[in-house]
Amino acid sequence: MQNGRLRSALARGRWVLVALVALTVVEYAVALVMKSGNLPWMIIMNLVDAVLILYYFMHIAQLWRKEE
Amino acid sequence: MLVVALLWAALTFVGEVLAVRLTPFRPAAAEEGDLIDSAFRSLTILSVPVLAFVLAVLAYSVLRFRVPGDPTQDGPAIRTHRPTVTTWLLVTTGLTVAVIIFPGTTGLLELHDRARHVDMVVQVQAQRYAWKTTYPEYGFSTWELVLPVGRRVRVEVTSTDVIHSFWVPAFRMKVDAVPGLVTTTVVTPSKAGSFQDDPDFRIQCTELCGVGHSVMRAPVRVVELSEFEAWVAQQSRSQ
Amino acid sequence: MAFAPLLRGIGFGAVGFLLGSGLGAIVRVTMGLDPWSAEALVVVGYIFGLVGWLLGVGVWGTWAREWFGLAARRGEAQGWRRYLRFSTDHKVIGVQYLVTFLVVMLLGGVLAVLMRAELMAPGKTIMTLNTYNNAMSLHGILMVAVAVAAIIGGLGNFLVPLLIGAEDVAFPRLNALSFWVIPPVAVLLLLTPLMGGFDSGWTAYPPLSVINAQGQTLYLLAFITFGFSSILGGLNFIATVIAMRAPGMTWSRLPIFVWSIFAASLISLTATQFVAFALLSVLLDRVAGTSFYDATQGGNALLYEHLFWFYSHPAVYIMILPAFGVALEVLAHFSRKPLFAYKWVVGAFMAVVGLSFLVWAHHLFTSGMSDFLHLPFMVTTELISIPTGIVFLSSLGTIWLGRLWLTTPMLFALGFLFNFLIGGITGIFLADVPTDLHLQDTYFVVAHFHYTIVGGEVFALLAGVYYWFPKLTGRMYSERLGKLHFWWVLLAYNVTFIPMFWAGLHGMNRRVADYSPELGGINLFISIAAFVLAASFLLMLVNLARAWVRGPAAGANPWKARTLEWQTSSPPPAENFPAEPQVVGAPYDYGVPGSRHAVVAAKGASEGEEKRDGDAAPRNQED
Amino acid sequence: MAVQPEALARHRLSRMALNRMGLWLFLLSETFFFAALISSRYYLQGLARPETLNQALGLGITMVLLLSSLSAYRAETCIAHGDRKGFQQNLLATIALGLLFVVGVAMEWREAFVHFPPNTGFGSIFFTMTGIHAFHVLSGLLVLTLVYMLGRRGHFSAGSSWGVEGAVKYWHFVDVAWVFIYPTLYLVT
Repeated sequence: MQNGRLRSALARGRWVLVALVALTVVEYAVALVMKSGNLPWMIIMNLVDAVLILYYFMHIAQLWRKEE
Repeated sequence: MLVVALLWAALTFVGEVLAVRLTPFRPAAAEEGDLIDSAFRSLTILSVPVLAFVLAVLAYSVLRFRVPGDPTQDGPAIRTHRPTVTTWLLVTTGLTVAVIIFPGTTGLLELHDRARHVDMVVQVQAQRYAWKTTYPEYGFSTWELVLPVGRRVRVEVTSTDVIHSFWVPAFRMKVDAVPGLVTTTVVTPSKAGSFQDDPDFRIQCTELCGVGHSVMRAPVRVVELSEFEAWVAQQSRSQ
Repeated sequence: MAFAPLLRGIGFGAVGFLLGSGLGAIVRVTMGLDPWSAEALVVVGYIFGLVGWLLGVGVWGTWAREWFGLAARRGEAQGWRRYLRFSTDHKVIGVQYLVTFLVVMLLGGVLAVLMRAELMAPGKTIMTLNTYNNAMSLHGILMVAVAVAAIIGGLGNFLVPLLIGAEDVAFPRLNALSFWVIPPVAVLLLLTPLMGGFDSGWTAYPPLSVINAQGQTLYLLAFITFGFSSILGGLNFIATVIAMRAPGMTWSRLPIFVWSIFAASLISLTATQFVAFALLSVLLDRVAGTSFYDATQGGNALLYEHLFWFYSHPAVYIMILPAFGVALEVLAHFSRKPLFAYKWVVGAFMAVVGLSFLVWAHHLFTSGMSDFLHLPFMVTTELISIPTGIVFLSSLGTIWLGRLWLTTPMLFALGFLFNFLIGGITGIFLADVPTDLHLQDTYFVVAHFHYTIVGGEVFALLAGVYYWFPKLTGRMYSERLGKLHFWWVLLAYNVTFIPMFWAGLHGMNRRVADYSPELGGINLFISIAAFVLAASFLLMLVNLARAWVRGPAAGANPWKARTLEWQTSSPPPAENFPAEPQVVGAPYDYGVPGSRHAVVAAKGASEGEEKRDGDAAPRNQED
Repeated sequence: MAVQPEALARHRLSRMALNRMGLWLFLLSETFFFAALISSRYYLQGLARPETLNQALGLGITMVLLLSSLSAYRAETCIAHGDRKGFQQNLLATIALGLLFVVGVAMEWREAFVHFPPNTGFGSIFFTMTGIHAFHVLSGLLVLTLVYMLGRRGHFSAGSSWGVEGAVKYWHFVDVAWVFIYPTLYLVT
């Protein structure tokens, strides 16, 4: 039971990393393709990156969740 | 209440008389300066009733509601009073919006408009601790600022070392001299005068620039157009 | 023995400084640079020295040992010795702040007297142009530090936990840390003359601050360190107010002073980082060879102005919001009426916090920034007068129909209203772009901000000091001397600063050691008035020092006030309250029959026996 | 009788929740510092960027830092579920990846010194931004190392792992900062 929870949490972490890496690769590709005006797209993708890390890695929801 | 109202009216009356009668500054020597002085006067006239209201309530309350010695009773339990709050908010918001529109935005737009078309350009270069003026149309430089009456001038200001600020008290206009940038201000001198007769006719540095900041001044002279042309001719010859 | 922590701090600090500067020299050698660069070595040495000082003065013993798995050492001294050590008691820290910044204020005042002496007559009077610029710059930063930290750090630390019924702040050790970085700041600033001083004013605009004497580097380090303290302080207050309130202390029952500290803390937590970076970028230009402000290399001095004012304008609300809090607190208790329009005031505080981040560029109207920025920043700046107006509404509504008890603190709170009114109204003239073009950087500005900060904040600070002095010390000052001090300060203050508006309009620009001869008369008048003003503070010192040593005992609640700090002994015990207070009502419900703010169980009688707040205050209804 | 700091937890929040809030407030504050840095880049340099910037290296160190966030997450998750071994291994991996990132930045600096030294417009911004970020990485590494040493001596368990949580949260924050810094320096046009 305990072990299963741990394993699913670790798996979630891996998926978050996959998403982050994928986003970074997309950013890089966008920068290669769009020679000008890519700033808004970068900001949007960065915000998605940040939300993923804040929510899944940093557990920001702890702040407003009631304490057990 | 009536006493406060009377006190307010009296204070406002006295204040407005003072505001209108006593001019707190010497006359400006540029059209833009007149605009700024009139904006200043409008703001003063608008401020007086506000100042008077708070003073009236403050003075009346202190005199009327003071209790000698230790208080033996509490005051009435008034937590808030909706009509008062609403009125207050409406009045303060109204005043703020009014001040933003006039003289703020109107003055700003007028100054902006004036900058669109100018009759001549003067370049001013600030350096520690002196002001060098260049007349690009005539191709010479000098260490005083000489301008003709009635011509609209764009002053292009820059600096060779640190930040200075170009200010001629008689014109009221001011703009910083920033290294690497050219900043501009527009003045239209409206009456003749010179530093010898009136210390307001000076370029004064107003941005702290080092040890000589307070003495970083240059004389300003406003002359009639014919005199200006003669001066230009003489300067061009001598250079 | 009492000085052991201080001596250890100084010793560790010295070792750290030598270590750091040695390390700096080694790095320079390995990079192929001349090892000797006073500024670079001072910077690295200072960083290590600061860490050494903090570890020595108490961080190691009470805190850092835990990071290495060792047990922290505890133990508080008694009596005056507490004030010389790394105490985590918020009351000790509050007094440390207050005394430190009172001394700093007097130092800044001495500099002001010297400056006014120089300005008594045109030409050279007592000092050279360069000395004047250095004295003026030092005066500026010392007083800004006082304005930022005296109320929040001093009164805030002492009172916020008491007012919300807590035993201490959320992070007591962090609180002690935020105080103990202040002495190095003071030392750095006072050492600046040894390295040529700094003549750039407290604003330190580059490129001047990049190319002037090496004292500037000490100034930059000092300000950055002070900012660090301010950030930690703000963080602590926010967490404390959110998490440490006693049961029943809902947000709508918070005393207004707590709200004001909370609001100011939101600004100091966040905006301070901008000034930290602004100062750091100047420091890097000086010692690390970057070119943020070298126009020939693509630098731009306006960047600094934007970064600097993004903090430094909100900083004036860090100064003034707690002053509003103190003034309203005092007005309510001494009018013996509920605080008028409490919820509107809270809303106004929050509106000021929000707007404070949107107004910075009004300091740049003449800077040459883009024209299109003028209008929006004029609008946001003038909008601030609406929430400020609510503070006046609340003040006037509170004293109206009250039973005004004109004690010294009440007089200072009323004086605050008068002065701040003038400060606020003249602010409109500066927010208005057309008039600002003339007034910017003149004595009109000097007069305006002294009206808001000295006439406003310092009057509120004095109101607070007199009001809470019995709580801080357990003793009562002389009301007679207190009132004399008030009238003296009020008159001398206004006589000093009103003429400055006039001088500014007549071509007196600011930060000058010399001026046009025709301004001699008004300056002589201002100087004499300033000397009279300065002398008044000696009266306060005498009054408070004498009262602290042998004033009459004040008792727990000399003002018969309802809020929680008065429901415990004076000075309060280490744990603040004999038992955890239960908050059951609003803090200012004077005149409401049968109302109470909080219930504090008496010592040793947790059940049954209760002490009602403000019992001494009769609450008969007149009408 | 002095008040012990630990004795203060009995109010509405536990000591742990209080610490957590304090850390988040600190990170909020730090966000403003990085915001100042990033806005300075646009103010001074607009969208300009030298062609000599090593794009491959930039992408590489970004990936390393993202990977270190995963191992940090794993370390925290492991200790929260009582898996000490996983905790220690992942922490060590995080430290190693962090060091690798620092090495990457150092290599980047060597090249940058040649192409756009600190006394040029872009160089000022580049060295300041990467330098300040690297300073955060190094302080994060210091904290992670302390946590690792304490962990080896048996500190932390499933119910008491604030030290780990705090260090890891800080580490993630350093990652978030880089997520914004990376495109600001390398990608935007």
